Amino acid sequence: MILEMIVFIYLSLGMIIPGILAIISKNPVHAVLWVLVLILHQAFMLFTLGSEFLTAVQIIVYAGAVIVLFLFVVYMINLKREEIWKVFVKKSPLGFVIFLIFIFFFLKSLTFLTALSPHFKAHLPYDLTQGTNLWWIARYLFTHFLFQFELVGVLLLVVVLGAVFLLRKLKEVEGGSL
Amino acid sequence: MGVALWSEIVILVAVALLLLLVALFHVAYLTYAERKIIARMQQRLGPNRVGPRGLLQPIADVLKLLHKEDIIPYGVDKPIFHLAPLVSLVCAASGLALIPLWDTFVLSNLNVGLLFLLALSSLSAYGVILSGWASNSRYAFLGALRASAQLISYEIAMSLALLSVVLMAGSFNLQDIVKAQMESPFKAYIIPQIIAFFIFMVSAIAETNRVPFDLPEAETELVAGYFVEYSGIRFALFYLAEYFGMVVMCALAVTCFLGGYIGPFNIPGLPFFWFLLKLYVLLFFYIWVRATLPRYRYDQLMGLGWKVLIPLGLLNLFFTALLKLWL
Amino acid sequence: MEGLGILSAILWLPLLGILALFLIPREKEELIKLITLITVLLDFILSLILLLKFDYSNPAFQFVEKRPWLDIINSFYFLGVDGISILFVPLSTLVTLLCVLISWYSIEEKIKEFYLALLFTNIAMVGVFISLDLLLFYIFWEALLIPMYLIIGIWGGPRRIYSTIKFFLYTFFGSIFLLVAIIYLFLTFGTFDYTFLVGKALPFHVEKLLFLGFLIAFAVKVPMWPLHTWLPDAHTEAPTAGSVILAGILIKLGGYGMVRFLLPLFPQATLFFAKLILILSVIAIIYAGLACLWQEDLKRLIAYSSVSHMGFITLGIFSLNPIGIKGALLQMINHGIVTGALFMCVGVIYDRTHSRAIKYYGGLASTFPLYAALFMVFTLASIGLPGTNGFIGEFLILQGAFLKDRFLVVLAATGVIIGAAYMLWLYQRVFFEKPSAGVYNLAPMRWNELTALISMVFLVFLIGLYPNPFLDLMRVSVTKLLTNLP
Amino acid sequence: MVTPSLNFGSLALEMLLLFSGIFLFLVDHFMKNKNYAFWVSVLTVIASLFILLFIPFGDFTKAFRVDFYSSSIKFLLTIGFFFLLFLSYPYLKTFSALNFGEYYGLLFFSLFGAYVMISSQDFLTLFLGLELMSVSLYFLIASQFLYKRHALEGSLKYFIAGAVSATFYILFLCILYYATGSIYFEEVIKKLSQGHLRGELLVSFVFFLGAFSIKLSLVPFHMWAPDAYESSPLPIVVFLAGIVKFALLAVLIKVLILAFSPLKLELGKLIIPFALFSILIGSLLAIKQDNLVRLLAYSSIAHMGFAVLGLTSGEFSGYGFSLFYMFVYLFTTIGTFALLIYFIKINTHLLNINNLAGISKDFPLCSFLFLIFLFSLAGIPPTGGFMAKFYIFVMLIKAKYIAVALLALLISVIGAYPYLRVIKVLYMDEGLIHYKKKSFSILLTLTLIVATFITLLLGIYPKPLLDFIQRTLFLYLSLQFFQF
Repeated sequence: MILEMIVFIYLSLGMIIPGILAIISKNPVHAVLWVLVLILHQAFMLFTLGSEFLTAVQIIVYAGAVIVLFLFVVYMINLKREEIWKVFVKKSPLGFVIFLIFIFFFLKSLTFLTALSPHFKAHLPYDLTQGTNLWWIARYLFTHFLFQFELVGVLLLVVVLGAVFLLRKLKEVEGGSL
Repeated sequence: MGVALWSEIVILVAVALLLLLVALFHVAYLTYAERKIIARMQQRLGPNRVGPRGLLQPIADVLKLLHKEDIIPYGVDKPIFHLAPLVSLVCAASGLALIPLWDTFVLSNLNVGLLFLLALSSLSAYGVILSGWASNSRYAFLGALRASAQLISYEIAMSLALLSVVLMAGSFNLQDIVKAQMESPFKAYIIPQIIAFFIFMVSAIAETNRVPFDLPEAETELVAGYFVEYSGIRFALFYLAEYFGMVVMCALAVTCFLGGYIGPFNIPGLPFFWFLLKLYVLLFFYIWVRATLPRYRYDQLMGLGWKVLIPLGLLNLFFTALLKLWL
Repeated sequence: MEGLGILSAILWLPLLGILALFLIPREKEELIKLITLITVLLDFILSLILLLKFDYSNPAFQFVEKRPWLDIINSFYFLGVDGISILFVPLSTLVTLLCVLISWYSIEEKIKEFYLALLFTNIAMVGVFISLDLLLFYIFWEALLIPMYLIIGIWGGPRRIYSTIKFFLYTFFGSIFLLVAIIYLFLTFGTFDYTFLVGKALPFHVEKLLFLGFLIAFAVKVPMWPLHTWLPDAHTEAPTAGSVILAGILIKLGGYGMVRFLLPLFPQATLFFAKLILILSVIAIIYAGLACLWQEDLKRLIAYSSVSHMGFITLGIFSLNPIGIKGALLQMINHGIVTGALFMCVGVIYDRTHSRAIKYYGGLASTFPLYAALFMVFTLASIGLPGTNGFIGEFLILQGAFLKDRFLVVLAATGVIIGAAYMLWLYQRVFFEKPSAGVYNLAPMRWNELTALISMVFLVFLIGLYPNPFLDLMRVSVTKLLTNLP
Repeated sequence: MVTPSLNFGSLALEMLLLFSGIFLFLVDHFMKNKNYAFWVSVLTVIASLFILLFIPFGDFTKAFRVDFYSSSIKFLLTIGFFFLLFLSYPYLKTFSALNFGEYYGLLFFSLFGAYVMISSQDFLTLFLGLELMSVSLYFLIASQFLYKRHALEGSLKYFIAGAVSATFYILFLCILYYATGSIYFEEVIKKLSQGHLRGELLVSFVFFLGAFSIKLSLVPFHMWAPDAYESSPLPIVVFLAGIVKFALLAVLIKVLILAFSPLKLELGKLIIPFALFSILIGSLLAIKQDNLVRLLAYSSIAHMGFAVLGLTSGEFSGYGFSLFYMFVYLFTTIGTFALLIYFIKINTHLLNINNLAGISKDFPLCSFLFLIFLFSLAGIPPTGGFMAKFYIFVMLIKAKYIAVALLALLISVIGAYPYLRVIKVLYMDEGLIHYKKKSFSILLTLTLIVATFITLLLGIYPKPLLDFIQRTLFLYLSLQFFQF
């Protein structure tokens, strides 16, 4: 129990602190790397919850692809060090106020939910003794959540098609030079 | 926390260290084998001064690298510069923990072991990108960009190839995959999945940045690619990571396509014999390719990945699914 | 009660004209004018028929039409006239008719649009006076803004855009309170039906608020003293026809609304606020009268005189006795005729000299005698000389107000004197003295101007000398109106 | 585990849209003459109207349900979409570099997303539909970059706003799932009607509202709207302002009824500040705009504020009035943009208000129709815009929000000013340049006739449409009672 607790606290801190560091980092590459750290911790949090599949997917998709692309973008547009926080507060005070309001609501919801927590267990809709986590996920995806699953497929298709559409235009206009 | 847990942890660490040592040994002599084989193929002798037939050459190399000065160039991003080779090595080497060497010998028998291997190989891109960026050098940066683009593209083809294996076996667990091969009529998936095997091997070469896909470290264009600014022990770590990558990829291929540790007959007293045999054959293939083929052009490389391997992989996956459905 | 009757005919007849205009190409200007004239003339004749068929001994609404319109909120297409509104229908059609006549030559561009706007104005004006459904009333009330906005803004003077937007926003602002009050009434009683709402009791504080809601809308239109500033601008910059409609009908809507809605719907609040409104009226009379004295601009002067006269009208309405109200109603008609005619007169010389500055003129009486004579008639009617219609109205109002509050009447009566002063001084400055250079060689008056002005002169004397039939028309209804007041 | 029903018949409409979208993408490369895409689209829309009339009501798994409400809303949207196609054709003729089958294909994908969202029965499907709808729009907005370089910027702004919206939505989903253990509307309302979790779900709804108000461009999340509108092709602006927002509002109403109805009064109060500030800021900022599209963007912000005000009362008729408002707004927008498309065909600079000076001389009929639409937008009788606003005020006063109604009304006086300014320029300013007339395409004429007719008809006799909408909602209510 104590070991579990320690692991849990470590992982949570490992998600929260890099999250904050990512926001306040002045160097954009460092910020992205902090997000990477966050995602790895998140992945292992999922691992401790008994969901190896999600862990692996999290690492492959987020750590392996998304963050790499972010790094690429940061390299390409060559961001310099910035005083992000100050600029945010100074340039858009209204935005800052709204941000604070939503943080307030978020904290409020947290207090509500922590008050609730003794009454609720993790809502696993399936029984892990009857099959592995992977098996259940597959089963749910292809029966219960079939429609949503297919929709996600369509969504990805549309994104790809749209990107192709724009790039084709760009090529036609600029004579094929990208 | 009882005694049992502690003893379990101690045993685990001990076995892991042992595995690592053996693997290091393999890696060290892989370099030697490579130099020797290529020399022979090019009608040369290869290293033959240190020890009998140059057998101590790898050890000499290691000692030399350890003694060299660790230069940190001006203007680098120090923490990342230090971190990058470690990331590379760790990601490359820890894949070994998931490979079943024997039906009772696998360090971490995960449900989704194959996915974890893929995850680790995708993480290895970070070593490349970070080293390239942190070095604050044009050559390194270009190399890093190329390497990561290549890694990401070929990763997809590789996953597709592996997925058809998963489809055949019905599991992501590597141990299960080996067992499923044993029970299948072909005994090894290389026969029904010859296309997948081909795709996998090509992408594996690209993933490990080996000739003919060694664009990121092409000496003639980029000096030495992303680790051009590294020297001494850190350079050694990159070097190690590359050869570790080769070993892990070959081991994965053995597990998924060649029936793993299973052989036509058991040889008592030599539990890992068949596994190692298949591994050596594949490693030889690797070196053979390096000796034979010239380097690709960069756009050809990307074209091959996106226009040939991925569609091929998808088709293969599709037909495998049909096969699975109707048989 | 079902079916379409003469009221619908009067209301929608101009729509036929609008459709016809749409079909005619814009190059055929004469045809456009002619069709408009015929439409409006027919409409006027129809309204005269209505006047003749009206049974003045019956206090109830006549020619009632009621058909379902918006079921979901229980609103009806509900038309009808009684003694209060009967006179305004022919007045509206008459004013439109005269506007068509007076603009015959003076509007030179976008002719088709102009006559379309006029016809649309006609629909909205008549609609306001005859609709008995509050929502319908409101729609016509607001719809009137569109053509007026365009008429002032497109064909007006140099500062037309400032004036028209000021006019629009002022009145739009006022109407909003009206809308809220109407919706509140609907939600309380579940209907927009005026006849149903009359005599329904409301809590006093609610009644006060609703009264204020209605009052703001009407007061902006009238315009009552602090809310009057849009009027001089709008009048000044509007084209002649626009000024005539503004003076003749638009500002009467406020007075009509007060008589029609404030008194019967909110009797207690009316009593509560009557004093305040009387005081405001007197302030308006005197303030606007004094303001007239130092106006440099002909139209502006007449505009301020309108404010002053409208003060008399609100004074009459809120004296809350039959004499005062009858006087106020009659004075509204009179003021429509007289001030409308004065604006037409200004339009006549403006078309010839393109100046409205008083000091530009002088000695017109010698160079333009017929015109001077006509102007004299209207000046005197405006002052309220006995024998002209202005006298009857003002006399009745002062008589009615005297019963209510003597002190205020004394003050108001000084307004009459101020009125005489500024009008006569104006007349003297423009028509006598030494003729200025600009007033020689003026073109003689055209047939359209003569027709319009002479028919006005006729009306001035008709009402002035024989007001009985007009008063008879409204007598029963006004009596009935006052039965609701405690 | 219960095997879900796979009733593909109820998916017929969505599949039709999806497949014609994919078809257009597949075929487009091989077609020389790009006009085919328009005709394919028109055929698809006509077919989908037929399908809508004959589609059987039913479920597809637990996630998707075709019922009377969703079909009615889809019907109204499809009619709007039909005229949107009519607008697109002449626009794409003018800007021929945009004339691709992909344009229509992406439109179909977006519409597909909207329909999925309208039919969804749980918050996840709703989210996916929402994203599908928006994702295609990001590309459509950006497609204009061939003519305007900053189109990409507008698209990116919309994209970032969309990403923030998605974040809010996911936060909402997390809280909801943690509190109720389900994502289905039914489960949420079951928990709520037992009196549990009111506070928690109220707080979660704040995030839901945050997500939706970004997409609806309510203040304080309106910043993307003017830029995105200005960069998009004009028919896409109609899609963004009319159809997308109509769909979103319909979904918001659906969620309020099906999932949160025990909380509807509190939620109504929550909406008020969003709505009022939208009206205020939309009206104020519209005053200074010189670009017509930007002006209409700000006006759309204000209009959304009005439309959302109908939700505050928590009554069925109020919801109906909101939908009515959106329908009127949709057709007024279609009419306005039909004219703008004609203007832009004459000269691209005509989108700047000052260049419109005196155009009423050369184009009297166009300016007259423009006048009608502008008055409808300003909410002056006898146009549909007035009726729509009027019903909203009736609703507000009935719900005893008299102060809110008064404030909204007063602000709407300010809101009338920008339109008056446009009318002023059209009619009262002297134009220096005379523009040559260009031929008026039949499609545009048809669209204009229909839009004018609807705008005026709804101002004079809105009963049939209102009855239709109210009946739809009422049916929903009774359906809900049968379930419990």
